[in-house]
Amino acid sequence: MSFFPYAVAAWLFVIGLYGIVTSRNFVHLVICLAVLQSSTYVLLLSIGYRVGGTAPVFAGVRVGTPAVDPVVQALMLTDIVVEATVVALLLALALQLHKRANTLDPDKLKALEG
Amino acid sequence: MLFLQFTILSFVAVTATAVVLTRDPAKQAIGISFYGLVMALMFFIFQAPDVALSQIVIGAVALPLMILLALTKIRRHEEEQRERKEKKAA
Amino acid sequence: MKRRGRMIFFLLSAAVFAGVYLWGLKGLPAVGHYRGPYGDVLNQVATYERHVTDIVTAVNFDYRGFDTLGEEFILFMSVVGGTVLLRRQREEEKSEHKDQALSDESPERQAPEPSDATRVLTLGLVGPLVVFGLYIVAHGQLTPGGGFQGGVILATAPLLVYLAGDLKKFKQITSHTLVEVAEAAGAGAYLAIGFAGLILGGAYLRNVAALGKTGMINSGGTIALINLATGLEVAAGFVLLLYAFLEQTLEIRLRGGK
Amino acid sequence: MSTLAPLPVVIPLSVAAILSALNKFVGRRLSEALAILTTIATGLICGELLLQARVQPVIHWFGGWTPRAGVALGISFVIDPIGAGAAVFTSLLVLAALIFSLHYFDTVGTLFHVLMLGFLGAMCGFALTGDLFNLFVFFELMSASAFALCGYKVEEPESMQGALNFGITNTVGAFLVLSGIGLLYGRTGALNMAQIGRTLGGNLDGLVITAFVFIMAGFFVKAAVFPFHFWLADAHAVAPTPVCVLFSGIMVELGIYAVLRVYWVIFDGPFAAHRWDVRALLLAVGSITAVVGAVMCFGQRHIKRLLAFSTVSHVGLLTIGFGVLKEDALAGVALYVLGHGLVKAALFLVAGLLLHRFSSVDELELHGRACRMHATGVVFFAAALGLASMPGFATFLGESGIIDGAKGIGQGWVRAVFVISGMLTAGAVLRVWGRVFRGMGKADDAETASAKKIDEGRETKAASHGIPAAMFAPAAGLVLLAIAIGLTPGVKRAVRTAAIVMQDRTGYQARVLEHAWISVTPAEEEHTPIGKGLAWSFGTTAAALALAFLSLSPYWPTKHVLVRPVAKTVHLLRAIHSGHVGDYVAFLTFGVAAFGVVLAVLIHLR
Repeated sequence: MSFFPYAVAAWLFVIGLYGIVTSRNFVHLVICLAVLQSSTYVLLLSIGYRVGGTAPVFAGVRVGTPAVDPVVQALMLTDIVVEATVVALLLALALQLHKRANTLDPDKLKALEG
Repeated sequence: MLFLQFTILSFVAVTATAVVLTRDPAKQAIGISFYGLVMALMFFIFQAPDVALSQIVIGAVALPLMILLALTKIRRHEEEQRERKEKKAA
Repeated sequence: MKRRGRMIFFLLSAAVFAGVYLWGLKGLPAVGHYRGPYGDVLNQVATYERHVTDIVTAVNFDYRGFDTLGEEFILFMSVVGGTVLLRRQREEEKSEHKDQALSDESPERQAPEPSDATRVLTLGLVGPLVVFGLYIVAHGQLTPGGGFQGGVILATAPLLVYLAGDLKKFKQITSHTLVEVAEAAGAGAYLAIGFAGLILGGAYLRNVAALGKTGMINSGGTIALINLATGLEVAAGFVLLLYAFLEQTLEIRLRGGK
Repeated sequence: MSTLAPLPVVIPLSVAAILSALNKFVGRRLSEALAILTTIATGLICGELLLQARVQPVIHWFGGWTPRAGVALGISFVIDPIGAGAAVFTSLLVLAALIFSLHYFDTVGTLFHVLMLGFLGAMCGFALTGDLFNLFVFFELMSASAFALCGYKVEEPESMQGALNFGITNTVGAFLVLSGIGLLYGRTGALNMAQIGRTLGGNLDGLVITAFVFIMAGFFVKAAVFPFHFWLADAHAVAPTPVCVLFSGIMVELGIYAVLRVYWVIFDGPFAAHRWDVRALLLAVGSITAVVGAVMCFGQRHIKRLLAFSTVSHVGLLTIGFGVLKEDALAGVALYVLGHGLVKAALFLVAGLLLHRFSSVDELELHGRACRMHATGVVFFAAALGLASMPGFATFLGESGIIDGAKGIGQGWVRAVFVISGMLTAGAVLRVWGRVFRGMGKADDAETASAKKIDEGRETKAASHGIPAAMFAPAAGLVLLAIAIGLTPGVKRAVRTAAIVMQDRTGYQARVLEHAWISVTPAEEEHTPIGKGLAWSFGTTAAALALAFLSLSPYWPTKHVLVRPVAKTVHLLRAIHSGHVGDYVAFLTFGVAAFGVVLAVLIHLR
């Protein structure tokens, strides 16, 4: 258990990359990017975790009770917003691409070769 | 507790893999919504309620919604193109 | 590269990549043994110094408030970016002029008529949703939640109105100009609170408001204020973002006809 | 604590928020005026910060959370002369881009200015911050604005594809950086760069190597270093010209800046005993990047794409400068960024002028059509000479700094890379000059007629006949500035001082974590004779000119036996620049893996 979460983080990164590289559809690709990003959530979460720690909310819990790290959680909140916004922007681009090129398959787009 | 953590993490890994291997974006949108919920559950189990709440509203609702809206648009555009072609052929 | 070649090239690289990553991860302390010091120090001092009980909110809006300011503007810029990218093009506008008869109220532009039961149910959900969103925003410094989470919840309320098939109402609620102003006002308020700290306290984002009693809704000084500003910005931002995508589907329905 | 420090970020963002709120009520002219005034104000504030930082780096703790017992609770801006200089330079280029866009596309609305101001604020924050996660936040803010700016011309499918390739590769890069930050945080429990550096001390293990590789690779994606550079040409080919100016002039260079900052504050401690391994990796990667970029550059006919590949090549030179890991070379990098940014921005602006006037940026299609644009031709020619690091330009000072540094560690061979890069990139630009502004060479030969035509969407309403002063003046001004900096005595010494400050790890830590006042000692006067360097640089320029003329002449060998292997290599090289995002990400994965393996093997061998 002491290493398993880290391994999951690495797996998510690699599987996300795999999805991106093999994708035949930009919408699919953007979703894979979101999966890749979730690797960073798992990484940060497991770094800040403490066995037996409470959540860093001291409402009804005395200050000084062992708690997990609040900093990584704040970082993850930022990370989640980044995810949402990046996905939104890339989806907007994919939408427009489909409108003009009538395809979302990277294999069928040849305009930027060489 | 340990067992719970182990289970949820395995579940995250499996769901993620399934989402990536689903090649149809429309099915994937449902998949990513489910994945968002699983992630949120993981955050709860790992004592991160703030993040879990964010993950539910973003990962399980807002994101899949945007994807579905984009897909609707793309499908309509495809239909329109097909109609246009058929019209030309006829 | 051909698909096959790319796949082989990638799989080989990815295997090595995974090896490198795991090698790095091996150097981390075992999971469950966070060593600090950053988070531990904050867990100790934040409640006394800022009169808040949710330390994550304190980190987000105060100790590392500048990160969150940047994050707000990431959202802000993507909303602007989304609007720019999904803006209507000249030729699209032209074809729209041709179909002038299809104005906003025409059936072509409306979502499929939902049944009365769906209508009542969804519209009935709007009220509780808004209250819930506001609650989450307002209690950010006390319990899990805050401007960000509550803001997104609030942003989904207008969508329910849309799902209920009330497009006219939906358009009224999401009056574009108004929401845009609200979004900018939220972001601007965050910046303004920062400026207040700079002018009165000598450091950007320094707390200059009364801290209040720990556990009360008005505690936390600037944290509570920033929380509200964030709630406004996020709610308006997500409405605009979802609206931009929604409009795309409306527009095609308008042009596509049947 | 300086109260000025946050302003370069928050002022542009504030005006962006105001402009966006008033989007519907503000006319184009008013929003332009506001944007330009804001940029000038930001530049002046950064200038004042630069003056202050020359005495002592300026530190600002947000929220007033100063560190306690060496533990940083908040986020700090740590503004040293190089960071402040980068911010000043950013403002300058944004200003040039905004002035140029006064007459640019008719679709420019308030939102364009909102995005530009957001981009400006993000780049300033990126240059000034002293916190690792904050660096990531500004990296993302920069990206969010940049993606939208890159895809601004939504009418064209290539535009969308280019912006998507840019967005996807850069986002993967960002998560690499974030994973690296996570590794460091798990080890040190800190996000403040000074504190991380101090806690790591001199311990080197798998975690530190991986973190370094991830963070470096992530920023190298932004910096477009081989094999992470593929997105750059696509993005530049499709982005509106004023945006290209910022991408090539400063955004890409900020990627290098970030690696430099992170290396000198955090990783120099652990790698101190293994500097040679880091050097080997960086010098190799830099050389490959420089040569690949230069070769690809010479083979282009789309002028914006050509300039983009030239940027790749010059980024390779900057990577070499970084890889020398010496203060002369670091000063050289700073000067080279300045000089290159100025002339490259000017070149892009002239390309934009051509697009405005003739609705094309195809070298062959424009053959001889700009013969009457004398002044513009002169600017283009001069900028091309600057690209070859001709003495008199700021690029020359940068080049000589980097090469002096390399010689200092016994790696004088890097001169050859500089010659190749300068010859090919400047040669390509001069060839364009000869063909477009002088009407040299044949208009369209059989070979090119069959080649695909380039469709570049118009960015302006109608091809007008005059050249608006607002479009010409920025280009001319930037080139003149590049010459002025190159000829000012004492510039090199001042930048050397700044470089020494940047490399001073313990000084940085003491200043940030203990408020220590450590005065900056100016670098000593240099006495290296530059005669030989002068000869080499003039030689490169002459070679570039010769190459350009030769390629325009009928004697240009295209089918000779000796040329065939070269042509084959070039063909292969072009084939990997496929425009396919899957390829790009596969190469990215390969790059990270290769960096990791190479560093690990080198370190373990010693």
